[in-house]
Amino acid sequence: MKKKKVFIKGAISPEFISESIAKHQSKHSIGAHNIFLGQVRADEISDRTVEAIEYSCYEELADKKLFEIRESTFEKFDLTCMHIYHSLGLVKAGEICFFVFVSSKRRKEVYEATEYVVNRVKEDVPIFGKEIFKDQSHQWKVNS
Amino acid sequence: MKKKKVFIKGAISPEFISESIAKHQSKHSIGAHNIFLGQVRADEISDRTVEAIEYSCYEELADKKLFEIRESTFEKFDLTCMHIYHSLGLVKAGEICFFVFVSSKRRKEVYEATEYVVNRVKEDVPIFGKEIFKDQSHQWKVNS
Amino acid sequence: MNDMITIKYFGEIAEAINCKEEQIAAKSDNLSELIEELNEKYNLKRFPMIIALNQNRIELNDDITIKNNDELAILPPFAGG
Amino acid sequence: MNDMITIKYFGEIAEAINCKEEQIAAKSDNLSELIEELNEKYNLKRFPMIIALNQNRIELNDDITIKNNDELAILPPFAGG
Repeated sequence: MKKKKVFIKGAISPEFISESIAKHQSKHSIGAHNIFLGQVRADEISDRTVEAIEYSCYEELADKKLFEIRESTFEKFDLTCMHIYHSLGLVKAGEICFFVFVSSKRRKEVYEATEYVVNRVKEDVPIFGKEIFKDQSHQWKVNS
Repeated sequence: MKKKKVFIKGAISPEFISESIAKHQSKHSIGAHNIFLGQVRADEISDRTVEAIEYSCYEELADKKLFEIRESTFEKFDLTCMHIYHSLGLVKAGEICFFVFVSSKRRKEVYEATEYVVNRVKEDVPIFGKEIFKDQSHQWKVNS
Repeated sequence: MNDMITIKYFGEIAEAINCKEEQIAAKSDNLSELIEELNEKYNLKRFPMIIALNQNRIELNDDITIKNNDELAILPPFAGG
Repeated sequence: MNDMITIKYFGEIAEAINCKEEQIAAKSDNLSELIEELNEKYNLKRFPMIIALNQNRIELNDDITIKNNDELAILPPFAGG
Protein backbone atom coordinates (compact mmCIF):
# COMPACT_ATOMS: atom_id res chain seq x y z
CA MET A 1 0.00 0.00 0.00
CA LYS A 2 1.68 3.15 -1.27
CA LYS A 3 1.09 5.97 1.16
CA LYS A 4 0.49 9.41 -0.29
CA LYS A 5 0.81 12.53 1.80
CA VAL A 6 -2.71 13.73 2.57
CA PHE A 7 -2.66 15.40 5.97
CA ILE A 8 -1.35 18.94 6.31
CA LYS A 9 -0.67 20.71 9.58
CA GLY A 10 -3.00 23.72 9.85
CA ALA A 11 -4.74 25.47 6.98
CA ILE A 12 -4.09 24.66 3.31
CA SER A 13 -2.69 27.87 1.83
CA PRO A 14 -3.65 29.32 -1.57
CA GLU A 15 0.08 29.07 -2.42
CA PHE A 16 0.06 25.31 -1.77
CA ILE A 17 -2.86 25.04 -4.20
CA SER A 18 -1.12 27.10 -6.90
CA GLU A 19 2.03 24.98 -6.52
CA SER A 20 -0.07 21.84 -7.01
CA ILE A 21 -1.56 23.36 -10.16
CA ALA A 22 1.87 24.42 -11.46
CA LYS A 23 3.21 20.87 -11.01
CA HIS A 24 0.60 19.63 -13.47
CA GLN A 25 1.62 21.99 -16.25
CA SER A 26 4.28 19.59 -17.47
CA LYS A 27 1.61 16.94 -18.09
CA HIS A 28 0.58 17.78 -21.61
CA SER A 29 -2.13 15.14 -21.90
CA ILE A 30 -4.27 16.89 -19.28
CA GLY A 31 -7.07 19.04 -20.69
CA ALA A 32 -9.24 19.61 -17.61
CA HIS A 33 -8.75 20.00 -13.87
CA ASN A 34 -11.45 20.14 -11.26
CA ILE A 35 -10.73 21.35 -7.74
CA PHE A 36 -12.90 21.19 -4.64
CA LEU A 37 -11.99 23.35 -1.66
CA GLY A 38 -13.64 23.12 1.73
CA GLN A 39 -13.45 26.40 3.65
CA VAL A 40 -14.24 26.82 7.35
CA ARG A 41 -17.45 28.80 7.77
CA ALA A 42 -18.03 31.22 10.67
CA ASP A 43 -21.36 29.57 11.40
CA GLU A 44 -23.55 31.00 14.11
CA ILE A 45 -24.82 28.27 16.43
CA SER A 46 -27.18 29.45 19.21
CA ASP A 47 -25.56 32.90 19.40
CA ARG A 48 -21.99 31.65 19.29
CA THR A 49 -19.83 32.14 16.19
CA VAL A 50 -17.37 29.51 14.96
CA GLU A 51 -13.87 30.96 14.99
CA ALA A 52 -11.92 27.84 14.02
CA ILE A 53 -12.12 24.07 13.66
CA GLU A 54 -9.53 21.83 15.23
CA TYR A 55 -9.19 18.64 13.18
CA SER A 56 -7.86 15.30 14.40
CA CYS A 57 -7.93 11.85 12.85
CA TYR A 58 -7.26 8.16 13.37
CA GLU A 59 -4.35 8.16 10.98
CA GLU A 60 -3.80 4.42 10.44
CA LEU A 61 -7.42 3.83 9.45
CA ALA A 62 -7.50 7.13 7.51
CA ASP A 63 -4.50 6.06 5.38
CA LYS A 64 -6.16 2.74 4.62
CA LYS A 65 -9.46 4.35 3.65
CA LEU A 66 -7.71 7.00 1.53
CA PHE A 67 -5.89 4.24 -0.34
CA GLU A 68 -9.20 2.47 -1.02
CA ILE A 69 -10.77 5.75 -2.20
CA ARG A 70 -7.85 6.32 -4.62
CA GLU A 71 -8.16 2.79 -6.02
CA SER A 72 -11.88 2.96 -6.59
CA THR A 73 -11.77 6.49 -8.01
CA PHE A 74 -9.27 5.46 -10.69
CA GLU A 75 -11.38 2.39 -11.41
CA LYS A 76 -14.58 4.39 -11.82
CA PHE A 77 -13.27 7.43 -13.71
CA ASP A 78 -10.81 7.98 -16.54
CA LEU A 79 -8.39 10.28 -14.72
CA THR A 80 -4.77 11.31 -15.22
CA CYS A 81 -4.18 12.39 -11.60
CA MET A 82 -6.03 12.69 -8.33
CA HIS A 83 -4.88 14.30 -5.08
CA ILE A 84 -6.53 14.66 -1.69
CA TYR A 85 -5.33 16.97 1.09
CA HIS A 86 -6.95 17.55 4.48
CA SER A 87 -5.89 19.72 7.39
CA LEU A 88 -5.11 18.50 10.88
CA GLY A 89 -4.94 20.87 13.85
CA LEU A 90 -6.36 24.37 13.89
CA VAL A 91 -7.98 25.96 10.81
CA LYS A 92 -9.55 29.40 11.25
CA ALA A 93 -12.81 30.60 9.66
CA GLY A 94 -12.14 31.58 6.04
CA GLU A 95 -9.19 29.21 5.74
CA ILE A 96 -9.14 26.08 3.62
CA CYS A 97 -9.21 22.65 5.31
CA PHE A 98 -9.92 20.28 2.40
CA PHE A 99 -8.51 20.19 -1.14
CA VAL A 100 -9.45 17.62 -3.78
CA PHE A 101 -7.72 17.91 -7.16
CA VAL A 102 -8.77 15.78 -10.13
CA SER A 103 -7.23 15.93 -13.64
CA SER A 104 -8.25 14.26 -16.87
CA LYS A 105 -7.71 14.38 -20.61
CA ARG A 106 -11.22 15.71 -21.16
CA ARG A 107 -13.64 17.62 -18.96
CA LYS A 108 -16.57 15.23 -19.12
CA GLU A 109 -15.90 13.15 -16.02
CA VAL A 110 -14.03 15.52 -13.73
CA TYR A 111 -17.02 17.06 -11.98
CA GLU A 112 -18.52 13.73 -10.99
CA ALA A 113 -15.12 12.34 -9.99
CA THR A 114 -14.52 15.30 -7.67
CA GLU A 115 -17.93 14.95 -6.07
CA TYR A 116 -17.34 11.22 -5.60
CA VAL A 117 -13.97 11.76 -3.88
CA VAL A 118 -15.33 14.54 -1.64
CA ASN A 119 -18.27 12.38 -0.55
CA ARG A 120 -16.13 9.29 0.06
CA VAL A 121 -13.64 11.27 2.19
CA LYS A 122 -16.47 12.76 4.26
CA GLU A 123 -18.17 9.40 4.77
CA ASP A 124 -15.28 6.98 5.14
CA VAL A 125 -12.22 8.76 6.51
CA PRO A 126 -12.05 8.97 10.33
CA ILE A 127 -11.55 12.72 10.73
CA PHE A 128 -13.02 14.65 13.66
CA GLY A 129 -13.57 18.38 14.03
CA LYS A 130 -13.92 20.47 17.16
CA GLU A 131 -15.75 23.71 16.39
CA ILE A 132 -14.24 26.39 18.58
CA PHE A 133 -16.35 29.48 19.21
CA LYS A 134 -15.21 33.04 19.76
CA ASP A 135 -15.92 32.68 23.51
CA GLN A 136 -13.56 29.64 23.53
CA SER A 137 -16.37 27.19 24.20
CA HIS A 138 -16.65 24.37 21.69
CA GLN A 139 -18.81 21.65 20.20
CA TRP A 140 -18.02 18.67 18.01
CA LYS A 141 -18.72 19.04 14.32
CA VAL A 142 -21.35 16.73 12.81
CA ASN A 143 -21.50 16.31 9.02
CA SER A 144 -24.97 16.82 7.61
CA MET B 1 -25.07 45.73 -17.84
CA LYS B 2 -22.19 45.56 -15.38
CA LYS B 3 -19.08 44.35 -17.15
CA LYS B 4 -16.80 41.99 -15.25
CA LYS B 5 -13.25 41.38 -16.35
CA VAL B 6 -13.14 37.97 -17.99
CA PHE B 7 -10.51 38.04 -20.70
CA ILE B 8 -6.85 37.73 -19.77
CA LYS B 9 -3.94 38.30 -22.11
CA GLY B 10 -2.02 35.04 -22.49
CA ALA B 11 -2.09 32.09 -20.07
CA ILE B 12 -3.83 32.18 -16.69
CA SER B 13 -1.07 31.68 -14.13
CA PRO B 14 -1.31 29.47 -11.03
CA GLU B 15 -0.54 32.63 -9.02
CA PHE B 16 -3.59 34.39 -10.47
CA ILE B 17 -5.67 31.41 -9.33
CA SER B 18 -4.22 31.43 -5.80
CA GLU B 19 -4.85 35.18 -5.53
CA SER B 20 -8.48 34.59 -6.52
CA ILE B 21 -8.76 31.91 -3.83
CA ALA B 22 -7.10 34.17 -1.23
CA LYS B 23 -9.58 36.98 -1.97
CA HIS B 24 -12.41 34.69 -0.91
CA GLN B 25 -10.96 33.93 2.51
CA SER B 26 -12.56 37.03 4.00
CA LYS B 27 -16.01 35.71 3.04
CA HIS B 28 -16.85 33.64 6.09
CA SER B 29 -20.18 32.36 4.83
CA ILE B 30 -18.48 30.32 2.08
CA GLY B 31 -18.07 26.61 2.87
CA ALA B 32 -17.24 25.17 -0.54
CA HIS B 33 -15.44 26.27 -3.68
CA ASN B 34 -15.35 24.44 -6.97
CA ILE B 35 -12.84 25.34 -9.66
CA PHE B 36 -12.64 24.21 -13.26
CA LEU B 37 -9.41 24.75 -15.18
CA GLY B 38 -9.00 24.17 -18.90
CA GLN B 39 -5.40 23.34 -19.83
CA VAL B 40 -4.04 23.31 -23.39
CA ARG B 41 -3.27 19.73 -24.45
CA ALA B 42 -0.36 18.84 -26.73
CA ASP B 43 -2.69 16.80 -28.94
CA GLU B 44 -1.26 14.89 -31.85
CA ILE B 45 -3.26 15.47 -35.02
CA SER B 46 -2.09 13.54 -38.09
CA ASP B 47 1.54 13.50 -36.94
CA ARG B 48 1.64 17.12 -35.88
CA THR B 49 1.74 18.11 -32.19
CA VAL B 50 -0.14 21.10 -30.81
CA GLU B 51 2.34 23.55 -29.30
CA ALA B 52 -0.05 26.39 -28.46
CA ILE B 53 -3.53 27.76 -29.03
CA GLU B 54 -4.07 31.36 -30.07
CA TYR B 55 -7.43 32.58 -28.81
CA SER B 56 -9.48 35.44 -30.20
CA CYS B 57 -13.06 36.53 -29.59
CA TYR B 58 -15.86 38.82 -30.65
CA GLU B 59 -15.67 40.83 -27.48
CA GLU B 60 -18.95 42.82 -27.65
CA LEU B 61 -21.05 39.68 -28.12
CA ALA B 62 -18.88 37.75 -25.64
CA ASP B 63 -19.52 40.35 -22.91
CA LYS B 64 -23.23 40.17 -23.53
CA LYS B 65 -23.29 36.37 -23.41
CA LEU B 66 -21.11 36.27 -20.28
CA PHE B 67 -23.54 38.65 -18.58
CA GLU B 68 -26.46 36.36 -19.49
CA ILE B 69 -24.55 33.33 -18.22
CA ARG B 70 -23.88 35.06 -14.88
CA GLU B 71 -27.54 36.02 -14.51
CA SER B 72 -28.88 32.57 -15.23
CA THR B 73 -26.25 30.81 -13.11
CA PHE B 74 -27.22 32.84 -10.03
CA GLU B 75 -30.88 32.18 -10.80
CA LYS B 76 -30.37 28.42 -11.08
CA PHE B 77 -27.92 27.82 -8.23
CA ASP B 78 -27.57 29.08 -4.68
CA LEU B 79 -24.10 30.62 -4.98
CA THR B 80 -22.13 33.21 -3.04
CA CYS B 81 -19.72 34.07 -5.88
CA MET B 82 -18.96 33.06 -9.44
CA HIS B 83 -16.04 34.10 -11.64
CA ILE B 84 -15.13 33.28 -15.22
CA TYR B 85 -11.74 33.94 -16.82
CA HIS B 86 -10.62 33.04 -20.33
CA SER B 87 -7.36 33.66 -22.14
CA LEU B 88 -6.96 35.67 -25.31
CA GLY B 89 -3.80 35.45 -27.42
CA LEU B 90 -1.22 32.71 -27.18
CA VAL B 91 -1.46 29.91 -24.58
CA LYS B 92 1.16 27.16 -24.74
CA ALA B 93 0.55 23.43 -24.16
CA GLY B 94 0.39 22.78 -20.41
CA GLU B 95 -0.77 26.31 -19.64
CA ILE B 96 -4.23 27.24 -18.40
CA CYS B 97 -6.66 29.05 -20.73
CA PHE B 98 -9.98 28.80 -18.86
CA PHE B 99 -10.80 29.26 -15.16
CA VAL B 100 -14.28 28.96 -13.66
CA PHE B 101 -14.60 29.58 -9.92
CA VAL B 102 -17.84 28.92 -8.05
CA SER B 103 -18.40 29.41 -4.30
CA SER B 104 -21.31 28.52 -2.09
CA LYS B 105 -22.32 28.10 1.54
CA ARG B 106 -22.54 24.33 1.13
CA ARG B 107 -20.97 21.90 -1.28
CA LYS B 108 -24.11 20.34 -2.69
CA GLU B 109 -24.63 22.54 -5.75
CA VAL B 110 -21.13 23.66 -6.66
CA TYR B 111 -20.20 20.76 -8.96
CA GLU B 112 -23.29 21.12 -11.12
CA ALA B 113 -22.99 24.92 -11.16
CA THR B 114 -19.39 24.68 -12.39
CA GLU B 115 -20.32 22.20 -15.11
CA TYR B 116 -23.22 24.43 -16.17
CA VAL B 117 -20.99 27.52 -16.45
CA VAL B 118 -18.25 25.65 -18.34
CA ASN B 119 -20.77 24.26 -20.84
CA ARG B 120 -22.52 27.60 -21.35
CA VAL B 121 -19.20 29.40 -21.98
CA LYS B 122 -18.16 26.75 -24.51
CA GLU B 123 -21.50 26.85 -26.32
CA ASP B 124 -22.50 30.49 -26.20
CA VAL B 125 -19.42 32.70 -25.99
CA PRO B 126 -17.83 33.61 -29.37
CA ILE B 127 -14.26 32.51 -28.71
CA PHE B 128 -12.08 31.05 -31.46
CA GLY B 129 -8.87 29.04 -31.14
CA LYS B 130 -6.09 28.55 -33.65
CA GLU B 131 -4.16 25.37 -32.85
CA ILE B 132 -0.54 26.02 -33.72
CA PHE B 133 1.65 22.97 -34.34
CA LYS B 134 5.36 22.57 -33.65
CA ASP B 135 6.09 22.96 -37.39
CA GLN B 136 4.25 26.34 -37.26
CA SER B 137 1.38 25.07 -39.39
CA HIS B 138 -2.06 25.48 -37.84
CA GLN B 139 -5.68 24.43 -37.85
CA TRP B 140 -8.79 25.92 -36.25
CA LYS B 141 -9.97 24.33 -33.02
CA VAL B 142 -13.41 22.69 -33.09
CA ASN B 143 -15.14 21.89 -29.79
CA SER B 144 -16.39 18.33 -29.60
CA MET C 1 -30.93 51.98 -49.74
CA ASN C 2 -27.17 52.21 -49.67
CA ASP C 3 -27.07 51.94 -45.91
CA MET C 4 -23.54 51.61 -44.55
CA ILE C 5 -23.12 48.32 -42.74
CA THR C 6 -20.05 47.28 -40.74
CA ILE C 7 -19.22 43.63 -41.22
CA LYS C 8 -16.86 41.77 -38.90
CA TYR C 9 -15.35 38.36 -39.64
CA PHE C 10 -13.71 36.06 -37.12
CA GLY C 11 -11.46 33.04 -36.78
CA GLU C 12 -11.12 30.71 -39.74
CA ILE C 13 -13.48 32.80 -41.87
CA ALA C 14 -11.49 36.03 -41.35
CA GLU C 15 -8.32 34.11 -42.18
CA ALA C 16 -9.72 32.50 -45.34
CA ILE C 17 -11.15 35.69 -46.84
CA ASN C 18 -8.26 37.79 -45.49
CA CYS C 19 -10.56 40.38 -43.94
CA LYS C 20 -11.47 41.11 -40.32
CA GLU C 21 -13.71 44.09 -40.83
CA GLU C 22 -15.16 46.07 -43.70
CA GLN C 23 -17.89 48.61 -44.33
CA ILE C 24 -20.13 48.14 -47.27
CA ALA C 25 -23.02 50.04 -48.79
CA ALA C 26 -25.81 47.46 -48.84
CA LYS C 27 -27.76 47.21 -52.08
CA SER C 28 -30.88 46.07 -50.22
CA ASP C 29 -32.26 46.54 -46.70
CA ASN C 30 -32.89 42.81 -46.44
CA LEU C 31 -30.30 40.90 -44.42
CA SER C 32 -30.59 37.68 -46.42
CA GLU C 33 -29.81 39.58 -49.58
CA LEU C 34 -26.79 41.21 -47.96
CA ILE C 35 -25.51 37.82 -46.87
CA GLU C 36 -26.09 36.44 -50.37
CA GLU C 37 -24.00 39.34 -51.67
CA LEU C 38 -21.17 38.41 -49.23
CA ASN C 39 -21.52 34.74 -50.21
CA GLU C 40 -20.92 35.63 -53.83
CA LYS C 41 -17.95 37.83 -52.97
CA TYR C 42 -16.20 35.40 -50.60
CA ASN C 43 -17.76 31.99 -51.19
CA LEU C 44 -18.80 31.91 -47.51
CA LYS C 45 -20.93 28.81 -48.04
CA ARG C 46 -17.89 26.63 -47.58
CA PHE C 47 -17.94 27.51 -43.84
CA PRO C 48 -20.35 26.56 -41.09
CA MET C 49 -21.28 29.97 -39.74
CA ILE C 50 -23.12 31.87 -37.05
CA ILE C 51 -24.59 35.31 -37.74
CA ALA C 52 -25.00 38.15 -35.24
CA LEU C 53 -26.65 41.47 -36.00
CA ASN C 54 -25.84 44.26 -33.53
CA GLN C 55 -24.55 41.67 -31.05
CA ASN C 56 -27.65 39.49 -31.29
CA ARG C 57 -27.44 36.00 -32.68
CA ILE C 58 -29.94 35.53 -35.47
CA GLU C 59 -31.15 32.78 -37.77
CA LEU C 60 -30.44 33.31 -41.44
CA ASN C 61 -33.97 32.41 -42.51
CA ASP C 62 -35.45 35.20 -40.40
CA ASP C 63 -36.79 38.06 -42.49
CA ILE C 64 -34.66 40.83 -41.04
CA THR C 65 -34.31 44.43 -42.16
CA ILE C 66 -30.96 46.17 -41.84
CA LYS C 67 -30.43 49.86 -41.34
CA ASN C 68 -27.63 52.36 -41.54
CA ASN C 69 -24.73 51.74 -39.07
CA ASP C 70 -25.77 48.18 -38.27
CA GLU C 71 -22.99 45.80 -37.24
CA LEU C 72 -23.10 42.36 -38.80
CA ALA C 73 -20.77 39.60 -37.55
CA ILE C 74 -19.93 36.42 -39.45
CA LEU C 75 -18.63 33.86 -36.95
CA PRO C 76 -17.31 30.32 -37.21
CA PRO C 77 -18.45 27.78 -34.57
CA PHE C 78 -17.34 28.77 -31.07
CA ALA C 79 -14.32 26.99 -29.63
CA GLY C 80 -13.73 28.44 -26.17
CA GLY C 81 -12.44 26.46 -23.21
CA MET D 1 -7.33 -15.00 28.55
CA ASN D 2 -5.88 -11.74 29.77
CA ASP D 3 -4.81 -10.71 26.31
CA MET D 4 -3.45 -7.17 26.22
CA ILE D 5 -5.58 -4.97 23.98
CA THR D 6 -4.75 -1.40 22.98
CA ILE D 7 -7.82 0.80 22.91
CA LYS D 8 -7.85 4.19 21.18
CA TYR D 9 -10.56 6.81 21.62
CA PHE D 10 -11.15 9.79 19.37
CA GLY D 11 -12.89 13.14 19.16
CA GLU D 12 -15.85 13.78 21.43
CA ILE D 13 -15.55 10.32 23.05
CA ALA D 14 -11.87 10.80 23.99
CA GLU D 15 -12.74 14.21 25.42
CA ALA D 16 -15.71 12.97 27.45
CA ILE D 17 -13.93 10.00 29.02
CA ASN D 18 -10.66 11.93 29.27
CA CYS D 19 -8.65 9.15 27.63
CA LYS D 20 -7.06 8.86 24.20
CA GLU D 21 -5.40 5.50 24.54
CA GLU D 22 -5.16 2.74 27.10
CA GLN D 23 -4.06 -0.88 27.32
CA ILE D 24 -6.25 -3.31 29.10
CA ALA D 25 -6.10 -7.01 29.90
CA ALA D 26 -9.33 -8.34 28.40
CA LYS D 27 -11.33 -10.65 30.63
CA SER D 28 -12.77 -12.45 27.61
CA ASP D 29 -11.64 -13.09 24.04
CA ASN D 30 -15.03 -11.97 22.76
CA LEU D 31 -15.09 -8.43 21.37
CA SER D 32 -18.70 -7.75 22.37
CA GLU D 33 -17.87 -8.60 25.95
CA LEU D 34 -14.85 -6.29 25.89
CA ILE D 35 -17.01 -3.48 24.57
CA GLU D 36 -19.61 -4.17 27.24
CA GLU D 37 -16.80 -3.87 29.81
CA LEU D 38 -15.82 -0.48 28.36
CA ASN D 39 -19.49 0.57 28.31
CA GLU D 40 -19.74 -0.08 32.00
CA LYS D 41 -16.52 1.75 32.72
CA TYR D 42 -17.22 4.87 30.65
CA ASN D 43 -20.93 4.83 29.86
CA LEU D 44 -20.10 4.80 26.14
CA LYS D 45 -23.71 4.16 25.20
CA ARG D 46 -24.43 7.88 25.35
CA PHE D 47 -22.38 8.28 22.11
CA PRO D 48 -23.11 7.21 18.57
CA MET D 49 -19.97 5.22 17.78
CA ILE D 50 -18.03 3.40 15.13
CA ILE D 51 -15.75 0.47 16.01
CA ALA D 52 -12.55 -0.54 14.23
CA LEU D 53 -10.46 -3.60 15.09
CA ASN D 54 -6.92 -3.54 13.73
CA GLN D 55 -7.89 -0.75 11.33
CA ASN D 56 -10.93 -2.56 10.01
CA ARG D 57 -14.39 -1.15 10.57
CA ILE D 58 -16.62 -3.79 12.14
CA GLU D 59 -20.23 -4.17 13.22
CA LEU D 60 -20.79 -4.62 16.92
CA ASN D 61 -23.15 -7.53 16.47
CA ASP D 62 -20.49 -9.57 14.67
CA ASP D 63 -19.17 -12.43 16.76
CA ILE D 64 -15.51 -11.46 16.77
CA THR D 65 -12.62 -12.95 18.72
CA ILE D 66 -9.85 -10.70 19.97
CA LYS D 67 -6.24 -11.71 20.53
CA ASN D 68 -3.16 -10.37 22.21
CA ASN D 69 -1.90 -7.01 20.83
CA ASP D 70 -5.07 -6.22 18.94
CA GLU D 71 -5.86 -2.54 18.44
CA LEU D 72 -9.43 -1.50 19.06
CA ALA D 73 -10.63 2.00 18.11
CA ILE D 74 -13.77 3.69 19.41
CA LEU D 75 -14.71 6.47 17.03
CA PRO D 76 -17.45 9.11 16.93
CA PRO D 77 -19.13 9.80 13.55
CA PHE D 78 -16.69 11.14 10.98
CA ALA D 79 -16.71 14.87 10.30
CA GLY D 80 -14.05 15.52 7.67
CA GLY D 81 -14.30 18.17 4.99
